[in-house]
Amino acid sequence: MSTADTPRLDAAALRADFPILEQTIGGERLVYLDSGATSQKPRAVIDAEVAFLTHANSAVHRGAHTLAAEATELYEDARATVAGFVGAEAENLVWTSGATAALNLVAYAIGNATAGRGAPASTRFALHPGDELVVTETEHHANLIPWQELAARTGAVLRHIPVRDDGTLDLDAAASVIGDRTRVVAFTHVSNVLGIVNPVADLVALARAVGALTVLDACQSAPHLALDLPALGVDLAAFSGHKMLGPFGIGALYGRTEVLEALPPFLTGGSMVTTVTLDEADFLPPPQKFEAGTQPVSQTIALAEAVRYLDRLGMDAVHAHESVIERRMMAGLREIPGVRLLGDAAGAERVGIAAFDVAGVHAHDVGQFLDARGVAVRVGHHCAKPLHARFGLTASVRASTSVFTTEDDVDALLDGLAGVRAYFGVES
Amino acid sequence: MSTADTPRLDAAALRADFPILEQTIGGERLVYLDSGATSQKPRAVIDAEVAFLTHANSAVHRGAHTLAAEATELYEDARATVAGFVGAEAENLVWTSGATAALNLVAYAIGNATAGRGAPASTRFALHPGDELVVTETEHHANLIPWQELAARTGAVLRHIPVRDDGTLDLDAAASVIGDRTRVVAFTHVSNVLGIVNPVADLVALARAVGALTVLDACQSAPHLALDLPALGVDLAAFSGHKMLGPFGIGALYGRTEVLEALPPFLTGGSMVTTVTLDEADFLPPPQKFEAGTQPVSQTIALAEAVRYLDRLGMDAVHAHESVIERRMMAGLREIPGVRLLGDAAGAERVGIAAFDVAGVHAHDVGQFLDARGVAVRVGHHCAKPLHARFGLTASVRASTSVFTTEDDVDALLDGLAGVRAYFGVES
Amino acid sequence: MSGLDGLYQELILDHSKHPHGKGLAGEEGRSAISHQRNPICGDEVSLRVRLDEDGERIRDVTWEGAGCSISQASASMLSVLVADAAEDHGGMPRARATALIGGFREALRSRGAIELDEETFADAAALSGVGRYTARVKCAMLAWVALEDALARA
Amino acid sequence: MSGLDGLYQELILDHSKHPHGKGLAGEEGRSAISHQRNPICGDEVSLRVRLDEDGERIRDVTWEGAGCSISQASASMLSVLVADAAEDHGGMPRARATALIGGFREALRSRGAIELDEETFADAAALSGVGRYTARVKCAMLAWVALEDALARA
Ligand SMILES: Cc1ncc(COP(=O)(O)O)c(C=O)c1O
Ligand SMILES: Cc1ncc(COP(=O)(O)O)c(C=O)c1O
Repeated sequence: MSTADTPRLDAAALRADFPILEQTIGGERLVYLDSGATSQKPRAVIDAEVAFLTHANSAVHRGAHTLAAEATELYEDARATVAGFVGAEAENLVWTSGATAALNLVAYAIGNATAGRGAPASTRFALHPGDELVVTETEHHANLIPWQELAARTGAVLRHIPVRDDGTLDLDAAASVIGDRTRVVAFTHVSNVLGIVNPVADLVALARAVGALTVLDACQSAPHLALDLPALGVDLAAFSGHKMLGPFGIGALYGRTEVLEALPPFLTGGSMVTTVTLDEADFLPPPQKFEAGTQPVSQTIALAEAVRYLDRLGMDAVHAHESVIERRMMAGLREIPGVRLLGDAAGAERVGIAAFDVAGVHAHDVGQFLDARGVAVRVGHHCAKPLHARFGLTASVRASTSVFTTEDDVDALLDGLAGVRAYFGVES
Repeated sequence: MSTADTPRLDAAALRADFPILEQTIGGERLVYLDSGATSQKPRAVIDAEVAFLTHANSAVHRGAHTLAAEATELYEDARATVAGFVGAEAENLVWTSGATAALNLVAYAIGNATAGRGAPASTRFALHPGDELVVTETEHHANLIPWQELAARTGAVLRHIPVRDDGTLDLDAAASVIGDRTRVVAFTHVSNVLGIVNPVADLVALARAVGALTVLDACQSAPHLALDLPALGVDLAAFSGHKMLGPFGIGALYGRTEVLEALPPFLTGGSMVTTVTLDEADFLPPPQKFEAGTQPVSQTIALAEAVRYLDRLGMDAVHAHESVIERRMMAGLREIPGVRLLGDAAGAERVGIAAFDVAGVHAHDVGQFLDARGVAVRVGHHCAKPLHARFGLTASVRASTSVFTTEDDVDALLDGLAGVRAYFGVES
Repeated sequence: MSGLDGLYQELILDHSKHPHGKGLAGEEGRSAISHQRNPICGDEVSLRVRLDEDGERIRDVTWEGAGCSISQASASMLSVLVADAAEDHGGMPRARATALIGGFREALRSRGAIELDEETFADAAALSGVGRYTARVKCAMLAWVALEDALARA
Repeated sequence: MSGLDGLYQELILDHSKHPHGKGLAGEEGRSAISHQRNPICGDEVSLRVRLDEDGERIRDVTWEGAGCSISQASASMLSVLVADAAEDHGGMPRARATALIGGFREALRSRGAIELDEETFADAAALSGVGRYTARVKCAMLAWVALEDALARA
């Protein structure tokens, strides 16, 4: 889309929608650059949850009284709204408590298929010793350790697609890692450290060619890019509400119909069954099959409000705005002596995430120094230890944007960083 | 405690704390008798969550900026508060998304131990073909199906302790069901259908005698009784926040230290690891070991506020009040022609839950009829199908109380029921 | 008619107390059976459809089941609807049944916006009010879904 | 002193730039090593304690590690504290070390309520300010926990 066509977004004005931004941190204006960890919530989202709790609060799918019926309608409407936001139908969206839970769901469901559970169709997911699971070196621990554990439980082998020095995936290597033994290819859409958008179409093509299941971690794309998961062609995808202006405790697993139908259930309990005897249970069709127990109803409703908020802004406008911010941020960071950007691939498609190392000053100290100026960034390995090891680091500093991030915010970050090495007595 | 000593509770006054109760349902005062499914939230709980979201919202255990540090403190304080509410130390309380997730955690962790995962100490949990898991006939599906699935995956055998006609557990049978092969005894503290308090001490003694692990479903006791889980002597216990005036999406697993230390992890991902390479991960000690991914921080804080609210009332006062209500309700129900109570054991210790059948009128119709009078009850099998089958039913009507339930509420229920059979043309 | 009496119309209570077509007919000629269950309340219906030889017209619909007055009345009304067509025209055409099921579903899911037409749906038109009670729509649909399923197998 | 300068006192920055006791001494005589890691930021310290023959007095504490200025300074200050005691009295008694670790932990966990006494903690007293930054307490504790652990094994 050309810039002329792209709707504009007035980030400075949007700040007023986010009550937490009215705060000062030690007297300084709050510059929140940690949306990659969790986003702040606009008033509309908070209000939607409170309105539900004070007017319709009830468990869903379980009763006939007025509140229960109203809650059930709101809950299913929320499902359709959030599914629509990622281009999907309601029946392809499973509520989970977050992306970690969604990715574990997939790994455990495959483990259950391997143990002979599920419909006859589940056998297609059963793993055999020597079968391979493929991830990338850029994965968040949430899309890595569940596969390590699945491999360990089943005798499958975990392999990985390496990352190049510039932060892009090595697609040549991918073509040789993904092969006849590959059963699952799980990869992130956008690295939560590098901010680089991975080539989904290429990876899906490689996986499809060998009949492997594709699992997309959409945690860092859903808040920043217009998504059409069916068009991306992945079998399954996970994302978290709290990273996209919604509440904690809610996320989703998207799945293609035949995949969700064939996968065995993961969590079991109430509201996901048809008949139950003391000895065995039969399960509802998806998505209910995967939604055991009382659902986080108020959170689904708040998340629906969050995606309506994003939809009103327009995801193209969000992405265009965040790209402007990201480019200013990256350009500014490149110019600060001693700052080394992680994954600074020329011309890569990116979201507003920048991770970097400051020579001679530990990430924790950089973060503390910035915090004293009201600038909130994340420091550490951002749950991507292997990727940090790849770049020879144990920790980095990460600044990440949201719809309300302004150029002033970026400048506050850059101004702060300009002084950090001097403060800690490191010659430049 | 004698009635003279018991602090009193003014339920009618408490109604003002619950904004949702200001509503009318089709012009009628809302008589909410469905707290067994999910409780309503006092204003203090809603406000606590909003205050967090607008002042300290951040991910926890991951950063050094002011909001993150504040959120982490509030989160860990909440853990200590909720742990204290059930008589436990903070390190013995694992946050989960709810009781269903907590019970699945235990069943899957045992499955993982069986697959050779976890510390050397985990082998004590490994199941072998012929090992037995024991539940009761009164279980909610959440404490039944995870064990069915674990049995099916491992070759263990699932057995059950039967319930007597009066709703009490058959302890003689329990003594013969629990034997040398028993590895786990999982049972509910209070049945969510019958409201009867099960004899925890007897079951723990039987399980201990054979070295079996005990798992208590405390969903329906935590909101109504003063709990001291360590004193009850169970190894593990689960409960849900949304049933005890707290929000959806948060619950807890209590565990004895050595049990939590020895159990392998369940969900894996960020924030629960020490070192991670592309090939393997090491895990933090409990409770973090079980808390993968971004935690529902705002919900933990709201749940802490809920238990502070209950603590201010005093759980002895809560129980005393609900007992008065329960006795009035049971007595009234016994007198309505055609009403059959489920589990009406003489002299049983109970909480404020009454389930019943109305001869000739389907539970759904009873519920609808009551709803038209503003009385919200639950109809169906309440996720306890085997127990309903035991009583020859597929569905029943359930009325359940909370701290704000008044004698007027009970009378509204009883008045409504008095007319239900005539309305549906059933001769009495 | 509003409120409870709009849902439980006299006709509905009558059908539920004195149901038509209850008791499964024998498996004679071309026929198929479908079992449907509402997982929320445990209501079930087993419904048998019997067709003429070339499978084009429905001879009758019989059923067995336990459930709330809405689900029982709905099954009974469906049975009558088919029986009347059989009397008048030697059986309800398959396509007509499919259209009726579709129309019924649409009305019930309309949250009260669409009224069922008495001319077309006969007694079953009294179930229009169920649309306003979303939690009860499944009860009313149970037998109709069973017929749809049975027809697909017959 | 408040704000950032209350946390990063001159003394702390000095120690972190010119750390004492850095570089593990040889495994001579009675000694034990402990590796500690802060899982949040990945900081690590390996610390060796060497004792006199009867295991009652600490001869020295040496360490190796990477981390933030707080964790580095804290390890350095701990090393100096032990070294001074060794010079003055032929080694810090084990019990004294345990008491110091306990006192240090208590002050750091007090959220700023307890100030570390310079007389007792020497340069490490400058770490008092860390207590107000709960996220940094683990950084300051790292070497001290390592000493506690090493002593338990020695
Ligand atoms: C006795 C009992 N156990 C377990 C559960 C499951 O709890 P949740 O649905 O909150 O996970 C419930 C409530 O639904 C219950 O009443
Ligand atoms: C790329 C990526 N994947 C997965 C996750 C895990 O999401 P959550 O912690 O919300 O479960 C995160 C965020 O923590 C992430 O950034």
